[in-house]
Amino acid sequence: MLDSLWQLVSESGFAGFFSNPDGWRNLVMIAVACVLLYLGIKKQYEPLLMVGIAVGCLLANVSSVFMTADGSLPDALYHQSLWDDFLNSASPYYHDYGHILATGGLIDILYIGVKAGIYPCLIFMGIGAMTDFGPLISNPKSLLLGAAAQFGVFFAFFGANLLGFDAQQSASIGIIGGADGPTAILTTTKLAPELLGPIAVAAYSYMALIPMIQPPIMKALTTEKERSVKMEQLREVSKTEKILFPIVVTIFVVLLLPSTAPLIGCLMFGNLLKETGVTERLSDVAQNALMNIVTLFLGISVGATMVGSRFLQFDTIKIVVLGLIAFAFSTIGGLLVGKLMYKLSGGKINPLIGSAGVSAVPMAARVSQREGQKANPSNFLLMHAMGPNVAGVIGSAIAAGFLIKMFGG
Amino acid sequence: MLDSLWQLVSESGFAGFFSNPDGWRNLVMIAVACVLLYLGIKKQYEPLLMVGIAVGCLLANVSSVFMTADGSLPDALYHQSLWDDFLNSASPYYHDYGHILATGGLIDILYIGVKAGIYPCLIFMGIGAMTDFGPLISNPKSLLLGAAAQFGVFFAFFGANLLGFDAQQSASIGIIGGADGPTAILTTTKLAPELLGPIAVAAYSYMALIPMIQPPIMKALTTEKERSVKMEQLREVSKTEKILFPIVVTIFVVLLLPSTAPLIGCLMFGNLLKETGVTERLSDVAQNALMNIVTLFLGISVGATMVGSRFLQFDTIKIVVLGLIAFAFSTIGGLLVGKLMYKLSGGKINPLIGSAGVSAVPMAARVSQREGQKANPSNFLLMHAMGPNVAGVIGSAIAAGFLIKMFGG
Amino acid sequence: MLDSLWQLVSESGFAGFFSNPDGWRNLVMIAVACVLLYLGIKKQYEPLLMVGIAVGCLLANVSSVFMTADGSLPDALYHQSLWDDFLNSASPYYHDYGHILATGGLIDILYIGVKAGIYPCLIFMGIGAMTDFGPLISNPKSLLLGAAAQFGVFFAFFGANLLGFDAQQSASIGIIGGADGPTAILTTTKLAPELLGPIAVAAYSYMALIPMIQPPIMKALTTEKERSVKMEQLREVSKTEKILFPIVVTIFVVLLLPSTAPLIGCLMFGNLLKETGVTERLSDVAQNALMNIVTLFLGISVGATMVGSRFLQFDTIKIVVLGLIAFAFSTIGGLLVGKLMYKLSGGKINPLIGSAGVSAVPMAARVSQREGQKANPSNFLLMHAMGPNVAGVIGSAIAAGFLIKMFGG
Amino acid sequence: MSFALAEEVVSEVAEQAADGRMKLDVGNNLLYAILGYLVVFIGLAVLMLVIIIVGRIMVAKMKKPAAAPEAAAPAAVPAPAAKALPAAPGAAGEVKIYDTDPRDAAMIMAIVADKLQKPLNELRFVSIKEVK
Amino acid sequence: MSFALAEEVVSEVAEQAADGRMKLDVGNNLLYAILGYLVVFIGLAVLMLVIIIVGRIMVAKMKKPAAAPEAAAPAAVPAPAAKALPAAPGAAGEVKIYDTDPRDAAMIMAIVADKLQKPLNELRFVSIKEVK
Amino acid sequence: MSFALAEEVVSEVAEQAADGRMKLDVGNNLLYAILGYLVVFIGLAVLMLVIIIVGRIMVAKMKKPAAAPEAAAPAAVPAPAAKALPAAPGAAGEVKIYDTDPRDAAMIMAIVADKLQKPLNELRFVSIKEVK
Ligand code: NA
Ligand code: NA
Ligand code: NA
Repeated sequence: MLDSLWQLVSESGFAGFFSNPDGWRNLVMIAVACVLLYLGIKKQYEPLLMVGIAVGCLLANVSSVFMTADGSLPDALYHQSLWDDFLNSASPYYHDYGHILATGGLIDILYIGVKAGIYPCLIFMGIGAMTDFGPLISNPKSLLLGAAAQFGVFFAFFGANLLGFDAQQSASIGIIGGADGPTAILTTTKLAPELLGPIAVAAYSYMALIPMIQPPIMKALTTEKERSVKMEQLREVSKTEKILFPIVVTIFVVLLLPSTAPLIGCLMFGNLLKETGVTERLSDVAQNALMNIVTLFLGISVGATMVGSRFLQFDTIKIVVLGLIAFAFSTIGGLLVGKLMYKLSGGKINPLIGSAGVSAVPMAARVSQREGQKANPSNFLLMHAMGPNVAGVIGSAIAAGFLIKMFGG
Repeated sequence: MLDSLWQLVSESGFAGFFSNPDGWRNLVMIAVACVLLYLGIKKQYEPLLMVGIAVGCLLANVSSVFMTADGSLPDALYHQSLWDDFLNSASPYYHDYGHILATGGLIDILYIGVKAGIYPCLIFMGIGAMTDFGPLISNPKSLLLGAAAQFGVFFAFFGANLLGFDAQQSASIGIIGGADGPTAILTTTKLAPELLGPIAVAAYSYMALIPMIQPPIMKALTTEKERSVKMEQLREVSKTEKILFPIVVTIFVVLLLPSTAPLIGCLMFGNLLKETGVTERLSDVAQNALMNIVTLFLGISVGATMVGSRFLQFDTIKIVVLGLIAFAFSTIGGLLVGKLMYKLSGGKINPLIGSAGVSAVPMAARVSQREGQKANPSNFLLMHAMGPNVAGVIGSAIAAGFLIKMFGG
Repeated sequence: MLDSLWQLVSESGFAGFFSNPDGWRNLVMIAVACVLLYLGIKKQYEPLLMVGIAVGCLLANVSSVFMTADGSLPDALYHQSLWDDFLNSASPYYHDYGHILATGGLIDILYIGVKAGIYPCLIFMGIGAMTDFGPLISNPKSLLLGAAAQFGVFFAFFGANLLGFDAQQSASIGIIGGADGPTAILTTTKLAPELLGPIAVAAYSYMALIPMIQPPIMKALTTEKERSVKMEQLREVSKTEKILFPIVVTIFVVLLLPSTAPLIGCLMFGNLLKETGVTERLSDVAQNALMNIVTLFLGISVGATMVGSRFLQFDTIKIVVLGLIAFAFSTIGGLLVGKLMYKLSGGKINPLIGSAGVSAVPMAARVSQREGQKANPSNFLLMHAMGPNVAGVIGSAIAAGFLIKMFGG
Repeated sequence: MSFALAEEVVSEVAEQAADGRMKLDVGNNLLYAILGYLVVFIGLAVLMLVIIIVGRIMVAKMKKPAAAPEAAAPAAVPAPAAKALPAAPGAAGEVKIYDTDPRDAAMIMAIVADKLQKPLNELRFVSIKEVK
Repeated sequence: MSFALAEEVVSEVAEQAADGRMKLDVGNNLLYAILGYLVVFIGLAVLMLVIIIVGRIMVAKMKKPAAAPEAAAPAAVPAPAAKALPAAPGAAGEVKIYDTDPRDAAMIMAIVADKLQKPLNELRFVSIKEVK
Repeated sequence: MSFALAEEVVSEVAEQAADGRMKLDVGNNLLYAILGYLVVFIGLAVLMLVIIIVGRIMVAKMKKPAAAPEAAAPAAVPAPAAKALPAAPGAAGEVKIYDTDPRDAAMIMAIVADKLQKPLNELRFVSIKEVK
């Protein structure tokens, strides 16, 4: 009986730290998971995703510590090797979801929704149902700011290539600058799934850090006079325009760049459900029950990809740095085009609304509002910044569509 | 770089209108989608389904415009050819859901729930949880009216066969006369999936048009005196009877015709959850979160089947006409048996409640109420019409079971 | 036409009672389903699960009565033979979920979530989000009572082996004594799926019967003096401790016994979502919409496994008896260690809280409270009993992990 | 008729395409249509009989302990009137009145609106439900 | 004992069927039962130690900024009493009282009922939640 | 430039690994970066034009039946201010104010709290929605 107990002990995770050559990596990743929990819970960095990602990372690593003599992980909730086989066209299990379902752990099964690209799209549907495009419709020039603020995407793409990442990885790293979690996750899943963990963590972290990242750049690039500009009130937008908007955007953007269809299609479908006035049940479920369920599954699945060694590489540090550069240069891009508009409009447009083009709705717009009010206490930029802010969501979806088109299989 | 941009332009959907031989069909279908949106949003034709169907149609067509030189649709959200392979026993991908998941677009994946017959059943569960069979239990003769009002199903089936449709297609067209969306979708998916789009659109449209379709027929077939009949109050139904009802119906109807099991089973399960008094959590989720999620997925999936050319055929017009005939003759069937009951009961039964047997709960019952009140302002037929109305749901499920039994693989 | 009608009659379920050699078994199982409905609805034995199980049993049997000449069940909602093939490594459909999806009935498809182990885990997530571990944190000794009350699990395991069940079946029967539905279902699915129906029914029935099973044992094993002990108030637990608890438990328990990862991981993830204070949306969806949807699917799927003959065996009676023994001996184990603590603490600990260690949250704790108050009307044991009560959930998850580790493929 | 029919069935099966699709001649077409309508009638008629029998039993059971309640029954009828209108999918934006007399519901809404000093059309009642 | 056991394990594996099913002899049966119970005890005992240690650290931390709060602690206990009763699946029809003293909840319900001039049992409270 | 580019594209494809991964040289790297940024600009500029055109049409349509409403428009702006703040995922614990002026919402909450004689921070408003 002592022998049996000993056998059990030798198959526990504690023993695994010694027998499993990657055991120490799991241990480090458990510590990383605790840091992410701290960021999510105490620092409130996008907690709805961050807590899920952290728990996914924790569960995947804790359950992977014990390895049998032949190298299999019988109790793991997530198996990296299953997914490597899934993507390897030489494997008998290439593209075989049935094999995942039949032999995978719990998180392997939940991860199917990430791999098939369903979760990010459904979350985008919920975001669409929560978003009011009114400020954008009443001021369509906002779209140019939303485009300008994708600068960091392509700047970081360029930098990542220079640093030795391949094109697919560079595209995935660049899209961090889009400041849109689901877009970044979908793009990375399609182009460079091995980077999913660090890219998702970086994207959500920097989105939470927008109020710290943007203000110094905003002050450096704009003058006090520019920041003081009060903008004139937006025209009211009719219900019909709000209904037409998602339909028109779907048709034009998808025709222009068909690879944007999943993201733009879902975003606009959600928005249409919100605006029709006769589909409230669907709009409600898209932004509540369905979105919450999917967020739960997405977080834990994405977190689980940070099992073992892949996160613990010098590349991860590069990604973190490039992600910050992407955010900063997206902000710069938005501000510079904002300044150009200030000039062209004869001082009617406050360039601060340009930085809101990075999306990260509605935080970036709130930052514009706050900085504007610091320069001129009677300034009320929030609604004007919401235009570029929601345009940035469309902008990064287009950027993602372009990158997927160019570098997707 | 201009070359690269040009390449991108040549792979956009706009270019596809010229390069893709079916491109113009997609364009026409985009217009059809806009018409469906108009019907759903402005005319409020069953908007919860119609908006989803329209968006599914829009997204499928917009994303299918660009076609590569070898005829594949890399960016399409729905691929008709995948599903043709799925149904073709000579294809290597025959009945291969894994292939769909691994290579399909977003809507292909959502469509799995239609193909596997899950969505219509789950919606029926929600409908069961929303339906009070009390008026039917207190007046079981209503069931005969619910049976009578399936006349149009078989009349249109007969007509469709005569017009050259095959038996499976005719059965699917006939079931439009059942005035029950999920029943029509399930039947068509099993028998003639190529007609899913037009049949779903016709079924939901005519359900919304019940207040226009039925009154002229009702006036033509009944006399003022018949319409003025006031019916005596229904007996109260005990909680125990309401609990026993779904159990008894499940056992008898499914034993009688086992192919009705999915529809009748789910309808009655939902109703049981409503009536027990101890499963409110489940009843609530069946009629809200779950039903709304499934409605969302069902609408968009069904709409996507209207991609390209299949909708743009003379057959579609025939279906639309036959669907209207089915609705009209179901109404006639219900009214005639209603008149028979009026005679047999010595004038105690108002024949107007017969037309409510087409289901389309609760609209058809409201129409009976309204017409009854026009003839006799003190007339209150609503509760009496609810009996045939909910009986019609069971009736068309039985009709569907019969047709699936006879013509299903 | 009469011939055709006759053919239809001969293919109805009614005829099946005669032609199908197992038809009478289906008939008996329909009666069993009605008894289960009575227990669930009138006696309120865990109705959320029991009604679903009963309906699953009803639908599976009613739809399986008609059998074709070659022995297939064309209209069945659940096909036992499909799942036998799925588990048979010699079958071409071994581990082939695609085959299930393509050819199965509605409940076969819902059953995939049971087979893949998803439903029990998601329900555990919801339970975690509903559970307050505060009383356990403030009195960690409760954990020993939660361990003690797993006595019945291993006692019944021992007994079942003696009665001729194999090790896997014995483990599944033993886990009934854990008094935890999802744990019992997950364990049985992995070890002895052929016993899923009776084990689930026994587990949920006895959980509902806790207020009848436990009091006589409690009175027999404790003295009036012991039962009168008033315990001192628990210290307040800080929010930080409550947040740390699920993280710490996950790390230590899963490392100790990696096979507990799915159950402990989900339970603690749910609890973490509840305690963070920043993930209320996720906690809400885990304990409401998601849990209710999964409960709906789980009940009906588990019930469907009671199709035909497998339930109607002498073994079922043995299981029912062994399940009762398991519950009784779990109670005894908890009480005896409670008495030991009473001795060791110098009479400060009321042994009645030991019986709450069987879990069945919160009923077992309420029973402890009631018996304590009978002995001493000023006694308020509820909070003290909640500690062992929630510890029992963790305890039976560990017991399940042990059994799965030892006897799982 | 029966023999002829049997032959019909055979020949029809011969016409069945590889994918299971059938073309029906006029005779079979009519046959199936009538047969189907008949099956629906038989099914619902059987159900009617079952429900009538169950109902008789229930009413008989209820008669014994119920003499006074019978007088109250007519007054209770308006309530089912409300019950029987399940919220149609299209009615999502309206207040769901579960098992509640609509007059009561209207009263509740009016009282709340009055108490809150807000016009009724600016408040949203998601559901009103009578607890039994 | 250990050598005998090792042989036991070997022979037992030999008995394992093709589908992984095992038949245990009495000795192994008892062994597994005891071992399992032991593992559960060890697991929860380890957990107990960890929680005691974490708890000591937390209490030590809290002691510093907390002198007055300690006096308030006993009064706060009834509230956790309410909290600790998670709504069992079977309690679906009842009002969910999140983090709220049941007495407060009862008061809120009484007040609302009074204001609306409706008997309490005709109103449905889905949930009452104290905002922190 | 165009011919050189065409060659670039060819050589780059040659560099593509079996799994579809590519390594870009500096020229292609820059090319793709600029091209991508350009595509985003073109896409959103086209969209801008479309929306401006649709907006012009809508405004023209609205002008006819609207002379007085125009005066009311500025007053209505604070309301969109509230609308335009979609509840961020992180804001789950807060009250959702659908299409309602925050001042109105605050008033409603104050009135209800007063009527119920409870401090406002002990009540939980899940959502306030103006019915249109
Ligand atoms: Na963006
Ligand atoms: Na019908
Ligand atoms: Na337990």
